[in-house]
Amino acid sequence: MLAWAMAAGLIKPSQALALEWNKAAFETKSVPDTLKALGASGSTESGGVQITAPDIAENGAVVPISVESALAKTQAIAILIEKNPNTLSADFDIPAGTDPFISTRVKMAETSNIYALVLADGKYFHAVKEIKVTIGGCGG
Amino acid sequence: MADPMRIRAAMDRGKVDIKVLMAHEMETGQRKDAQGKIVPAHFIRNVTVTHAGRTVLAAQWGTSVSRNPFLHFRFSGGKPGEKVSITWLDNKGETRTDEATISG
Amino acid sequence: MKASVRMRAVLVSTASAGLIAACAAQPSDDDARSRAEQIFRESFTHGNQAMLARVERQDEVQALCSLYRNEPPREIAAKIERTQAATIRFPAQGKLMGDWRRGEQIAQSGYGMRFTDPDTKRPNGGNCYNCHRIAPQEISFGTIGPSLYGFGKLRGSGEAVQRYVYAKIYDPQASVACSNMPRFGHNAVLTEEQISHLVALLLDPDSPVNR
Amino acid sequence: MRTSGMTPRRKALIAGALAASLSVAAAAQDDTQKEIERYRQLLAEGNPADLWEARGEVLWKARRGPKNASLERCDLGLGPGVVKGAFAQMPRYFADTDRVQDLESRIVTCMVSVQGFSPEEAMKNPFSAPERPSDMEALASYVAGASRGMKLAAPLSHPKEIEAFRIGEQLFHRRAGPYDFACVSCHGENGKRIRRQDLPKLDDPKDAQKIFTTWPAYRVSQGTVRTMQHRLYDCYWQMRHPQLDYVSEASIDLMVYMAKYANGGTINAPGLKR
Repeated sequence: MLAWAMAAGLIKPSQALALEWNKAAFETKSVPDTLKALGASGSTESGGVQITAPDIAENGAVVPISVESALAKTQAIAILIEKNPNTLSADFDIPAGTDPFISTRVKMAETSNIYALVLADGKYFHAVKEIKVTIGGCGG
Repeated sequence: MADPMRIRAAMDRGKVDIKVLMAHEMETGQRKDAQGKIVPAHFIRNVTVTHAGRTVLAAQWGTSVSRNPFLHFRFSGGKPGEKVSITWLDNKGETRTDEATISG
Repeated sequence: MKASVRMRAVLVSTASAGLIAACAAQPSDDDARSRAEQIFRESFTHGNQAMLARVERQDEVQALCSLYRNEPPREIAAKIERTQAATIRFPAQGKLMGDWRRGEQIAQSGYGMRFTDPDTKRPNGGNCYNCHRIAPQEISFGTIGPSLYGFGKLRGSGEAVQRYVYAKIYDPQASVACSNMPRFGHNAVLTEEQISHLVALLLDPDSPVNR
Repeated sequence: MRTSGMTPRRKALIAGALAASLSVAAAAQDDTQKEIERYRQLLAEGNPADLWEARGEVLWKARRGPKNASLERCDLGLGPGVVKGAFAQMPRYFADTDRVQDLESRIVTCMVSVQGFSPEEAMKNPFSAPERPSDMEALASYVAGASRGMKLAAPLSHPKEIEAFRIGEQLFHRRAGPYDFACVSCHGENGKRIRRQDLPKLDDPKDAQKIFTTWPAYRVSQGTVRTMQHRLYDCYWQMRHPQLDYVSEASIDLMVYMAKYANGGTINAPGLKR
């Protein structure tokens, strides 16, 4: 999460021109480890973060997820999937002028909690939602 | 070479509404092929969207973004007729850039 | 020329969906049926010989149910039920109720007998959830067959019920000719032991179906 | 148990006899269905099949094969070069091949006659695998998409079309294999499901018009577009039959059978499915 790293003073803005990929964060295997890798361990649950997703996914290969933040000065949004082999799925820098809203689709290995993590005005907030993944079609 | 993206850029209540589909396998590195061999991970790591020389969205992705990724977001400050440019870069260094014109 | 006119006439008369079943067994369909058999053979040419032979040659029950569109006349239905009932083999040890936990695994599994299923060591599944609601925890279930939730709670688990359930899974056409349900025992999809585990899934008081 | 045939009074009696726990379970069922519907609605805002359609258009117009020709001279039934609306009148009889053809078999014919491919080359890779994209999936998406919004009007007047329908009808009801399945085993009643998957009653215009008109479709479970040929191949796979030969006569006859009931439905292909 680029904006977060900058907020934490880890890299200078000039370095951010090159495309960064936070290998350490994407290799984490639990929610606490991901939060730690993103410098977001102190994140608090907030009603200002809203997840829009179905309670039940007909197929785990494509699960539609939208995250919207009502928090002022939202700088970044990340999506974490607790029970996936790697927890962190995606993170988005939200520059000023871009709505604090993102909609995408993720893979879920099994029924799991998903976390939407938001960096707003230098602080971390999150929301949680469980999504059930069903066995589809004729099954294996 | 990778197939072009499908980009829909349209004005919606004064903002630019972007929907994009990208043709990419998004291999997790955990799937086995018919011979039982692990298929190496192959996935988009970075997506950058620019408008008028300004980055309006920058994303980092892992392997769990769905195959043929879909992305939807909105930004302010664009007008019909202007261009939006989207670039993705994957873990093998392959990259693709496509442009779309903002429609009314 | 004459033939095509007749075909057209048949088509018009069957245009109403309700009439199709009624017309099914009429001799005018004989030519289409024998042509269809030929086309079928010409359209499945890949795969191993045993698999090809098995679908090319319908057994008597399959042929009759196809002919009558699953609604055989009373006397033919009775004959199917009689001959099928005679084929049911109950477990040699006499134990009709197995382990419901293994039954649940069999009910969930759709593995086996597809042309991509080469692993002969892995047991075939029963595909039960594809068509039936069974344990309430599984929300992904089909509705082609009736709900089996609470099956044992409503009927008990005595030997008569055990025999009924075992027979129903072994060969559903022993009680309902041309039932949609596969003849799992008769067609050697499931073993006698596997069927006994499914009996337990439906009847065992400890099974989630009855709790 | 045939609940569908019950009178309202019998239904009410049975409903009244149900334990409270069962009605709670029924309410949970409604919620499940509602959430599955929501899942499908959320997906509908972006169909990856658009990518196949775009690739198909490029392929259609590209000079390829031993004759270095594009498919733009292909006759899909409305004359050489006419793509728009052609899919809405398929399957149909073609005089040049003297047979009834579906979309894919006709594309194969054009790849052979117009572009000079051998039939084997033209039919080499109809069903993609990851890292092995299929041109046919793209071409079929493009041609089908060019009939979007039109009403399906597959002809059923040539003697060979009528014969195909009659054979398709027989095949639809033909039970075989270790599961005793025919097409009608899963597609003979309204309102049924396999797991959570709704099943169309394919000889009922109400269902057929909605479903037949949405293939080819992007299947989220497979991460690719699948064609109607693949749909039938996949059905027979589940039916424990051997591989249905690609563009075989049985596959086309079954499509003619289904198309009769689907006629009048609005084409919305390529679709988006589980």
